[in-house]
Amino acid sequence: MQAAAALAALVMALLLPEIAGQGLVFLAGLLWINMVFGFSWNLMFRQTGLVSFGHAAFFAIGGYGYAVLARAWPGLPPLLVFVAAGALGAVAALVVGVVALRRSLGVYFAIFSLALSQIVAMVISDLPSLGRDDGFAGIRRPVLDLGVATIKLAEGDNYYRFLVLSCALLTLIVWWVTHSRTGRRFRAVQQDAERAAFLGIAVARQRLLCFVIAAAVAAVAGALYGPWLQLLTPELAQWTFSARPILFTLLGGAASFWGPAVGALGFTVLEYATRTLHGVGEITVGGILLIVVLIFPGGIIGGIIGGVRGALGRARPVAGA
Amino acid sequence: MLEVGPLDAFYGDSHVVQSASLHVAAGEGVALLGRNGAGKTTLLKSIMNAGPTVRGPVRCDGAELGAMPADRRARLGFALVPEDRRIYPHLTVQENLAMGRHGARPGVPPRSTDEVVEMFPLLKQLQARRGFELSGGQQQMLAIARAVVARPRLLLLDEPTEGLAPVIVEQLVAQIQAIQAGETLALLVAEQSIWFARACTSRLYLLDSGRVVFGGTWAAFDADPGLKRYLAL
Amino acid sequence: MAAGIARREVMVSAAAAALAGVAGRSTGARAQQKPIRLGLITPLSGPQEIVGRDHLAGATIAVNQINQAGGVLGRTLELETRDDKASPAAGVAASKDLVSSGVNLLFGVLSSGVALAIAPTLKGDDAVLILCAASANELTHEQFTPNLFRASDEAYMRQRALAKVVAKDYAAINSWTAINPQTAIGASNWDSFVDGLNQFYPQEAGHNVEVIDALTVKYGATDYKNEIAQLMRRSAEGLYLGVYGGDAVTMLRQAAPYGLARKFKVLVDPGSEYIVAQTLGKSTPVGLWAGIHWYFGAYRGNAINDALYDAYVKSTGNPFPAGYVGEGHAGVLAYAAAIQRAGSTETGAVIGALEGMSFASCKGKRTFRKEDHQAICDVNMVQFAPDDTAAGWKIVGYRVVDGAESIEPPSPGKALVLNTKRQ
Amino acid sequence: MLADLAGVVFNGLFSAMVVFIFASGLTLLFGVLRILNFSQGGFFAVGAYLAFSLTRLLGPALPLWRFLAIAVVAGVVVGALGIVTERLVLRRLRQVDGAYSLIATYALLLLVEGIVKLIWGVDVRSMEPPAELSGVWQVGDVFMPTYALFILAAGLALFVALEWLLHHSRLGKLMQSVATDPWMASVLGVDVARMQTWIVVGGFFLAGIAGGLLVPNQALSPSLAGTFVIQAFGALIVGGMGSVRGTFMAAILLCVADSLASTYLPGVPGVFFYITMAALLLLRPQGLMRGAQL
Repeated sequence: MQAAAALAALVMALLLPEIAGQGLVFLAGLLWINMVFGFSWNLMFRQTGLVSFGHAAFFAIGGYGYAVLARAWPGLPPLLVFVAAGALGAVAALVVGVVALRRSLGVYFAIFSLALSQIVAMVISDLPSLGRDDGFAGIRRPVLDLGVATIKLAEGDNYYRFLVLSCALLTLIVWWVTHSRTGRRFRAVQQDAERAAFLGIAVARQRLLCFVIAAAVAAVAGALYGPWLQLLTPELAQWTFSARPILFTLLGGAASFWGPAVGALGFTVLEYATRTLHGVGEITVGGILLIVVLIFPGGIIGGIIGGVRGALGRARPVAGA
Repeated sequence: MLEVGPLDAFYGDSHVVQSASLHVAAGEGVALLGRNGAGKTTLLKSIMNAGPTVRGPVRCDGAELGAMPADRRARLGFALVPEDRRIYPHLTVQENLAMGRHGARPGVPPRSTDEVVEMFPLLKQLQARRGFELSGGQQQMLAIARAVVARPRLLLLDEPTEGLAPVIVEQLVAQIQAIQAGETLALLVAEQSIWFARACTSRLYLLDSGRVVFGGTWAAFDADPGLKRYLAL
Repeated sequence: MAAGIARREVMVSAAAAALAGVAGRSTGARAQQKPIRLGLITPLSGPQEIVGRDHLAGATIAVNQINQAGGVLGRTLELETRDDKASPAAGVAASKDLVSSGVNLLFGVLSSGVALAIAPTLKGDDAVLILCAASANELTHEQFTPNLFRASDEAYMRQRALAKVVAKDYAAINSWTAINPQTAIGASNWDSFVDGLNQFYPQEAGHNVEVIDALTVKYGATDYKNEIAQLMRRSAEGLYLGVYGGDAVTMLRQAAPYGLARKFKVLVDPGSEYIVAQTLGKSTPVGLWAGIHWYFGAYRGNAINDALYDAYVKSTGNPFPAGYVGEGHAGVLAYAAAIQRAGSTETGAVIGALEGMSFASCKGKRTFRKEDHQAICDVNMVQFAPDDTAAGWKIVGYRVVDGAESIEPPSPGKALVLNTKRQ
Repeated sequence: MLADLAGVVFNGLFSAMVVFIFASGLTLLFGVLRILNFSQGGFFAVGAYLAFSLTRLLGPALPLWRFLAIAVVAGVVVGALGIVTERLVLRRLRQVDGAYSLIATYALLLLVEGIVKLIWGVDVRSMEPPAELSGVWQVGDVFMPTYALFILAAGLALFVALEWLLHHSRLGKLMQSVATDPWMASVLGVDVARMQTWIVVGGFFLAGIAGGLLVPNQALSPSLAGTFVIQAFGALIVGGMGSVRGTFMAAILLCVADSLASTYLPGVPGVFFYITMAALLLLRPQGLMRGAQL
């Protein structure tokens, strides 16, 4: 059923430009990227219990990595550049993970990662070659050479469709990692690290692997973001941006794989609905978020499941009462 | 003095205690026996309303306590000594004892530290030690001492002998009997050690898989050898 | 100054005529046609909201004035506003949202980052954007796009104009230094100012000027004491206060016990407008100069200026409209003039009309260069001093520099080349 | 270069005290309730704006005693807001995962920021320090503004007071007990919920008073709410699980390192705070005061 729903969502996403205006299509593109970003964060959180406040750093590394590579070697096949951006994120995560993950966990790792991402943001805003805080401008949408055909992604809604398919692929990868044997090992680590170690799972190595995969996915999401907005800014590495996948995940429900998607959708709808409420934007967004978190501590999905269960429970005659 | 049930207790989705009923008269000693995981600890915590989700009545002197929180039950005269003792590691023995004063009933002055140390002489030398510097036996002693500071009317002891040397267990029996002799203190002891339970109490309940399967005197218990199976591993 | 006033007096453009009611048609004709919708994109939440509100106030006044005078091509104007949150992604979302709801004429935008993000989307979306504050040079250089115009000051033009004024008024000064934010615009502003110092000191004062390395601080920093202590030890006589708005306030507040303002002969703030004086009140440094998009006091007697000023004061009670009010106003006037000239609201026609067009605004004539779409306009500066009134500050002087004297030659598609590099 | 070393260290210490004063309430909340309270910055801003408005209301003169009294009033008002926040928000977060409380307090930060803007508007404001604190002491080459000396003294006083309260008073022992084992405290008859409410009130009181004391230090604008939060989080975590002593030491280490680096090492200003933070967390992964109490 999940597969059918996901497929239906994919088809709808691909058909969106036929029925919606440019504004909605652009927002939808951001939404798909946000969803993938959220999935990658929740992969760490849900599978190994790792809380990162600096996930945006990998998003930014992927984004800037893609932009720099594409500018320096315009001849490289674009798909390779996207993969390279992901690899860049993975390598960065590997370095950070090897140094830090073994030693620091929980809130300490969260704040450590936050410090790292602030450093990345500050370095980007200091490098003239990366456009500093004005942003890395002029990122082109590439031409895909598929052998049989070439597709100019700059034309029409081509890049949007490419974006949808890429995000679907990334989602599939995260799904596969989550539900594979590796994913189950991650899960064992999250539930009881000592027991997992006793069962012969190399806890630190599992955490590191999960961290690296999550970073790589976030980096590819960042790489896709660059040509979509055609601009990258250092805010992409800042803590406020790191807060987004956390927000999506918890808003949607961390216990479910689809939580980040539901949360990102909810957040986008909220932002879109309040876009002309000038001056009270913070109050409405903050207030609604707060209410959702307080009423549904399991996120939107948790709330729906709870609601359905509650309705079923009430409908069932209480035995022996 | 205490009337419980029929009471159900849950941890999340798991139904740990199932329509259990028991009562303890003022000054009476009652044992709660059962295998590991039979629901003894959950039942004690339910009486205190400290943890599990509870459905069903807990009455004190006939008054239904409802949703009354643990701290108010403590000030009603209930004192729970948990299985893991929960001594504050950073506080000294003296300070740990002082924490016990918070449970004093209105109008009933709590015992002074000297008074308590008199009852548990073992603690005398240890007063300035911190919680984390105590041995298991010392911690158990302190946990019980801390519980009686407020002059409770009902002492709920959860596995007090677990991990203690036999000599210490004997001391413990003597001390508990001494306290009970001094004033009206009802006792509900959850135990696996039949010997200890028998020494402190006059009646027992047997718990199995969350249900009360037997309630009666020790004589009745001894008369039915079939009951032993609820205790065997 | 006299020449400037004369120039403004002889100039009549379509928008000025519209304001005076000349170009309007009867209300009957207007009612039959749909209004022309203009899309204002500006920060309306977050720390930059204050500027967004000024943009909105100015634009609203302009729309009301033009509608009262009969509209444009017999149609009324209508404002559609979107919050760009000073974030590039939100800015593009806002612009696309406007375009897909049928609004192709966009204006506003404070942050250069937002402008750089929207710029490449304009052509594909068949929309025009008139920038009313974003000042980064690259918008009319390497990131030039035919669908983008800038009605307001460009960084280079503004900073060099400031340098020209100080070279003339503070000819005795031999050395300058600066405290700048660690931002792209902070660095480029200072580079442009230095470019101006190196050109105008020899021209106006007859001597070269020494430039001592600028200090850089984090944007939004809360403590400037180390930098203040370093500045106190410098031999420079002129201080360029590149830190902006609230940061400048924090820095000057912390600098007061050190006597920083007394140490330097002149302080130049490139763009905080009234913020520093309004906030510091009696603690305003004597003789502080600030760059401003539009200073109403410099254009008394100009009908557009006076009408805007009166309308603003009437609706807000604030006697000091920020320069951004004037820029929001000018954005609407530019479109009104271009639509009038083109006889159409189609993107291509409006672009054609805007290119090379002069229009009258609250700060006199502005002319969009055909080549790079940058408006040549006046650069305004005001000078403050503390005062005994309740406000605690007053304006003690102002300067108007013709932008043509400080702007670079157009080079769309190519990066701006500085005459001299900072050493 | 070395001549101004003393000045640079002095300025670093000043920043450290600013961060500590801001973080003290945060430490209390984190130490006892395990809530990393994002909204602290919002309530700090409320305190600062309140102090600003009260000062305006009471006329042009601002003697030192009035400045201090206003800061206390701001603290009391924000403390009262703490009761409301505790009832409506924080109490409901006890049962849920820590990450949720982070999001809830982040939402609260947005909400408070929006409300501050509705009440006080978006204009930048600023306030002078009281006359007694607007001078400067010069010792050799080192300039020491009296206001900075005052903040240094205030930070130190706050530290000593909190240390005494937490480690030497009966209330402190009780707070520590509630912090380490709230369950056992309630079984022993301590009204933990009320205790926790009072701790929230205390934490908010400190946020309000920090706002009142630090108004003259920087401009007031809607972005004030987010200004110190990240630095304070850094000091809090580098210090170790909500230990006041740890936060105090961490604030000093981080700020003095940043002050030294921003003067002597050319580079990105402000980045050294985070570099030091990351390095300290690698050296002491559980914080400076590992396992310490409050």
